[in-house]
Amino acid sequence: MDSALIPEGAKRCSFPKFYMGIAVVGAVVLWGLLAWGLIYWKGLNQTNMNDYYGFALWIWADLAVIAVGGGAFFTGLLKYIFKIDELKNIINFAVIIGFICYSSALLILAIDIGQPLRGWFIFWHANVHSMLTEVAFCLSFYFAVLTIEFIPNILENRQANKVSFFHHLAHNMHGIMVIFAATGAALSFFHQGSLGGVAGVMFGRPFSFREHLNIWPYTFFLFTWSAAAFWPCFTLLVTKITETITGKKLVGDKTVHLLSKIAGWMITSYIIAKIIDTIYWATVTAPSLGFKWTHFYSNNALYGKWMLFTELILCGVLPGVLLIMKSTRENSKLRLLAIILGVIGVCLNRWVMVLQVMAVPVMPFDTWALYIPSWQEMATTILPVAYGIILIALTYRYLPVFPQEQELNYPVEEEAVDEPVVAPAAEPVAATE
Amino acid sequence: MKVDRRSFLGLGLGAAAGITVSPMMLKIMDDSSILTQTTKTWPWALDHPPFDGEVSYESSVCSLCPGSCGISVRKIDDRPVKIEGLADYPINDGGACLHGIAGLQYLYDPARVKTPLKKNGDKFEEISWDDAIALVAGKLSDIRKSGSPEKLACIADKGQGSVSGLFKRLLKTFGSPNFYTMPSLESYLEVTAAALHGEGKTIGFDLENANFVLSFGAGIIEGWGSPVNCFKANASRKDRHAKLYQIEPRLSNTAANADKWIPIKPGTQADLALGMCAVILKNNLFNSMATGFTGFSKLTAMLQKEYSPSKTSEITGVKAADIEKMAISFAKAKMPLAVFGKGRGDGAQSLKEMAAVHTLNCLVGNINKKGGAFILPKNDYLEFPGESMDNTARKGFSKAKTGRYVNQLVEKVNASSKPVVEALFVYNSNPCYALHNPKSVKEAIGKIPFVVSFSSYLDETAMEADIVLPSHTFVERLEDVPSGAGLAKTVVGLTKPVIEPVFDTKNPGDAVISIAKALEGSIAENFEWESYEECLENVTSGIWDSLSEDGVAVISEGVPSGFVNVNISFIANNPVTIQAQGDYDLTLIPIDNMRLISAGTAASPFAIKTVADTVLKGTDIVVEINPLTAKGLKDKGFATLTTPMGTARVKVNLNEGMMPGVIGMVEGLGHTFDNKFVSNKGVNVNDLIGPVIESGSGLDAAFGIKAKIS
Amino acid sequence: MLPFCFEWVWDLGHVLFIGGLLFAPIGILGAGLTYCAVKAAYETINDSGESHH
Amino acid sequence: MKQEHNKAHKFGMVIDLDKCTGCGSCMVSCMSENNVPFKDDESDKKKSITWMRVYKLTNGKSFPDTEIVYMPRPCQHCGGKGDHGHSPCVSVCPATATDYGYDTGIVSQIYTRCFGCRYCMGACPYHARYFNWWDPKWPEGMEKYLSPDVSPRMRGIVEKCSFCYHRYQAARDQAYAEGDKDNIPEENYQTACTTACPAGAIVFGDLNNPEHKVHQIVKPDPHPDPRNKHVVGKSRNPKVFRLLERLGTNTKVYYLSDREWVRKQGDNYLEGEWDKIKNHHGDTSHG
Repeated sequence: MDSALIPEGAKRCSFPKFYMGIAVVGAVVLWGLLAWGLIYWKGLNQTNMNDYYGFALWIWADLAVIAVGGGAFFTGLLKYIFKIDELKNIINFAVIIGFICYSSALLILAIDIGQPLRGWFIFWHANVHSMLTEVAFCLSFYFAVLTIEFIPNILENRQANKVSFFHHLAHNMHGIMVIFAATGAALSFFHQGSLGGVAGVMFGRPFSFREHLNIWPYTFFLFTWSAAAFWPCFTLLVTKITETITGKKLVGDKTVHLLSKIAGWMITSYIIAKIIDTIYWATVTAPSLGFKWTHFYSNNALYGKWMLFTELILCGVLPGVLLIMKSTRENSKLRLLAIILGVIGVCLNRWVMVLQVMAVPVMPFDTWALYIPSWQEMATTILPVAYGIILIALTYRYLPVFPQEQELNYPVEEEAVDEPVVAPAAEPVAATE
Repeated sequence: MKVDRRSFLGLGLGAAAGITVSPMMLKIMDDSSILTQTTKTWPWALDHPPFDGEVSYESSVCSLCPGSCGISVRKIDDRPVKIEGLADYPINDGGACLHGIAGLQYLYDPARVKTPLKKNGDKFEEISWDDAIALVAGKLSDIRKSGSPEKLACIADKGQGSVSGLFKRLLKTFGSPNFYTMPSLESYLEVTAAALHGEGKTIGFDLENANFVLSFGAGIIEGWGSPVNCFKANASRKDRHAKLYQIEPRLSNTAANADKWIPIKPGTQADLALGMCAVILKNNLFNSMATGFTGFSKLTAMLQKEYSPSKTSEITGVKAADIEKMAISFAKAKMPLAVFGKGRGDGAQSLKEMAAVHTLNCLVGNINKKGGAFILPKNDYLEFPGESMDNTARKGFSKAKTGRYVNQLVEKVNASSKPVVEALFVYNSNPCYALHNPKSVKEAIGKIPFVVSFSSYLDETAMEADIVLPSHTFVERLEDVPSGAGLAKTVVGLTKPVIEPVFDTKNPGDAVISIAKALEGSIAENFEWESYEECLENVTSGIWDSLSEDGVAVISEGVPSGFVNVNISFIANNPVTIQAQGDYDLTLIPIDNMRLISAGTAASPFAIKTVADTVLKGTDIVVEINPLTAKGLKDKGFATLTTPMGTARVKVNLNEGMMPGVIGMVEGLGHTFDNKFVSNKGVNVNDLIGPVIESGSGLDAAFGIKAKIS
Repeated sequence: MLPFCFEWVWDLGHVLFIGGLLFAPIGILGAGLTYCAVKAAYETINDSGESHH
Repeated sequence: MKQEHNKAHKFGMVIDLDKCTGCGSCMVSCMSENNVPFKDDESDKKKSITWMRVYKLTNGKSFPDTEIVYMPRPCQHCGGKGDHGHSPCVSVCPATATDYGYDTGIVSQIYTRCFGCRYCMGACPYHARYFNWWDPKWPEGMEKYLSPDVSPRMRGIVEKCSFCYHRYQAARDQAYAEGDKDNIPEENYQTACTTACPAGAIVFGDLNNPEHKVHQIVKPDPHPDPRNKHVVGKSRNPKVFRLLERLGTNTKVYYLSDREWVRKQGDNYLEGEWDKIKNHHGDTSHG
């Protein structure tokens, strides 16, 4: 039915099968939209956030998707600026993942604010001292960059490409992509950092507060660094999931190994910096404010030292080492383990920097505040995941996303048999977290 | 085809780009933010922002509690918007309590009675004032014609003031002696004064000057007496270097603020006071005048036998050495003052306890001395003209009262199969909530064929009435407000209407006058005023100039002079100490919390909002219990509290400030009328406690009840 | 926020921040896109670009 | 610029915790002065708007040695590190909806500017900021008591104590009308909580004005604390402390207590640190 839209030579599953799958995920999207509608209609009382938890579940999701979606900017940087050509095999997919992550982040911000109609005040009445202003600026423009990077890929669709103007436009955009990529890299650097700064500048919150390097707290650089370090894990994970579902090999081993290697070194260097930062915070910053570091990990039901261990060692040092060593890196099972741990690690870091910050008592007579999100919050947090799955499915079906698909799957002559099972993930894989 | 698509796409993109850069976008964005600027936008929210207008201030007096504070009402045009304390007012000098400040919420209370109501089956229907008055008068005439006018009874919140005076006058000229007041500190002060100093007197405590206050559980900053006055006296304590010792089972706010907290077993305050008297007598630390007290030697002998420090210690749980030390420092203090009236002083009290505590005052000789206890004449500034009574009235009025206090009235009504009371007036009080075992009160009221409620709100008692005659609230009404409540001075304030009545309500004084007039004959003759206003001016003529000009008349101030007779034989006979009902291991006691109101009126939405989540959580009441006592119970967990009167589901607050073996439950929750902001929250502690009548005094003296919790 | 508006302050923060993070990206992205679009339109009309694959 | 700074007011408060009875008058006075809404259930204190909140503190000891103190907590009107006006909340607000008044020291909140991102709430360690999770709704007729001096807030925005800024405006207008615009008499500008307090526990005034009672009680040190350069305005009265002073928030609400355990609850201290610090409390005067 839609064969005219499917890239030339690509094998895709049947139309009904595909859209059955989309419908299943679409139901989740509808659930999320319902929650979103309720939140807009009735207000944020639909959530379980409160005056202690002004930032909660979906702000964590926001930070997490931006962290793992950082791949787009870093891939762009490496490919267009540092000219690592091998990355052309994954750049399209990285851009799509980035696009999903950033559009999700913006979506979450739009749901999160109490007066959505006034959202533009952040541009119009900008406070240049606020980290959040920086976040909003860079996030919006970086999303524009991602859209620009995504457009040529869309225009490469078989039908769109037939339109002469689109064909030329795509070609021209490719031509000056280096400018966009450079702008994007700069913007992304700043907003990854300013997201870290959001927590780091809160000098009233000794758990997240970090001392300053000029105007930026250390968390600024740690966030940028961690996003650059962990995106390959996520990109590889989503690729792996897509490969599993489609039953095809989509990205060549060489590219995968290169990405893994980049991830390994970045994670390791990041985690060293993070450990130094943590030690400095625990032994200098916190004590200077009257806190023993254990204060932040005791007397409550959830946040214990295990969390610190998990974040730094289990999901930091371990994946770093696994990905640095050639033998483990090129062992597909251990590599999968490492990239999963990596994704968990960076998400956990963002969780800690959002939710634990709010939970920790600061006044001596205050107590730990724990909160459980409402279904509306969960639904609107899952909404981007479902939307991401649909977008990946659609782009995979209709756009030439993976340049290596042909050579990896149909190396010699076309084998018309063995129609691969292409069903978009019905089970909620953590595709866009 | 190709051209079409291309031009279509081009058109679309062009249009999108055009709209984006056109001023329309700016306009839409600008409008969108204006749309969110005011609450007017939201139809479900406020209709309009508050109107501005000319600012003015009006002085009045708050009559929500016996405190009688001066208030200043800020108005915008004719709209009152804020109540504040009135500066330089002799009682509160600018201070105000949260209930008074929230007073305007009572004006617009969702539970207000907006027009006279008549019970029809289970439902109320609205009727006109004329019909309502005619109905009441008709019913009363029938009762009178049947020859037993004494079967008309009235329960009022207090016995003072001209409106109560009108009720009394109506009953008297109708032919009934059955005028009752709800228990209040004022009534207890009179009872105690009567027992020790003779009838017609009351007691005032000079807290502002005393330098050693020994409070036997009086919640000096929990709403006892005239709350704001007490707050001020307490706050000045620090500057005056005066001491406060607080004796009660729980670390109340007063105890926490005091110099010393002496935990004591519930209900044994009388014994401690007597034990201290014994120490004072033994050590010859009493005032020489004391030997002249009636019953002095008897008391000395009794105390030596029954109240040695060790014995007292055993009863009260206070260390013997502490009792001696405390008694000696009290007796040696320059201006000692012992204060009684547990909690707010308006709950159940035992005369033994009050008399024993006051005996301490008498023994150390601080009666009518600066910083001591003042024996004042009962506030009697009203000059009602003498009543003319017909035969029926005289006959009925000369009969004995059905009971001494409201409790006995309830008991008698419930005990008899024939109607003891044919008609009941309830004025400004809520016995179906505020008395112990309200279920039995409701039962009694249900047995009375005709009940008329003079209330501003459809509260628990008004719900049981046959006719509700809605009253103005204190910001709509004119009324004289005499202070009582243990103040060291006597002040009468004037409550003035600061706003036109919001609903079809009347001043209760006017309602009484209308009823009297409708009854015609000799009754009407006694009410020949055009209106309540005229009546008020008439009966307060002695102080009217001062009232109308200054809004207040100070009747007595400073240390009273003159000899005071002291008779301590009541206490010398060592009446029996009240025991808690039941035989469970623990004792449940009511807790007074300044942010709630224990009497009939419910707290305002604002006041409820300030209540801590360790007192009320959702719709669950939280009880205080010492961790040692709460075996197996978890903090913030649910538990079942059982007393001989009933059970309640409660939440638990493990509290080190509670004496082991005691459970504390706050008073003032568990209202059931129609106001979602204050009602159906928690339980009414009175539901769990039954009255225990003190022999001799006839008072309900139940300080608590035995209980178990699991 | 536009320069000369009532909230604008001529200090380093505003110039760097608003200039660098608001107007610079708008300028670069806008100019880049316009360039691509205009060039593509020109190429389409003249059909001077590479023909279809 | 420097001279103007000296002229500026710095309104602040000192609360005597030994006098405070926890009665709640300040809370209710604040609510009715500032058109604070209420709802059916206000027992979830994390969703209950109380600009002035009274905390109950205990000394943690068991019966019968336990003690209680009540601590009223309005917005602390932080001056931020070094008292330069970068309060924790002001510096983070993306839309300049909350601002520091250099002429008053008051942290303002512009309700119509706030779009409800709640970053300021996260930044405030005192939980002094409240979000309107619901539309404000008054029972029928009750909206008639709303004051025109303070606009009612819409849902979806943050609100907090303003030190009754409208009362400052009124006092300033009066001073202008009387021709002496720099002289606002102490009694002309008092917050609603201060005037309501029946115990007289709250003293409000200009910390920069030596004639004001609040200055006389607090005796603020104009120099940075030699132990922590971020801290300015530390009290030279050994019985006066500020909440979380070590964070460098430089609050303008001071607390007074004779009791050591109460003063210790004002901040966080490492083990053994308090014993060293308490003796230095209020000793940093520079003459």
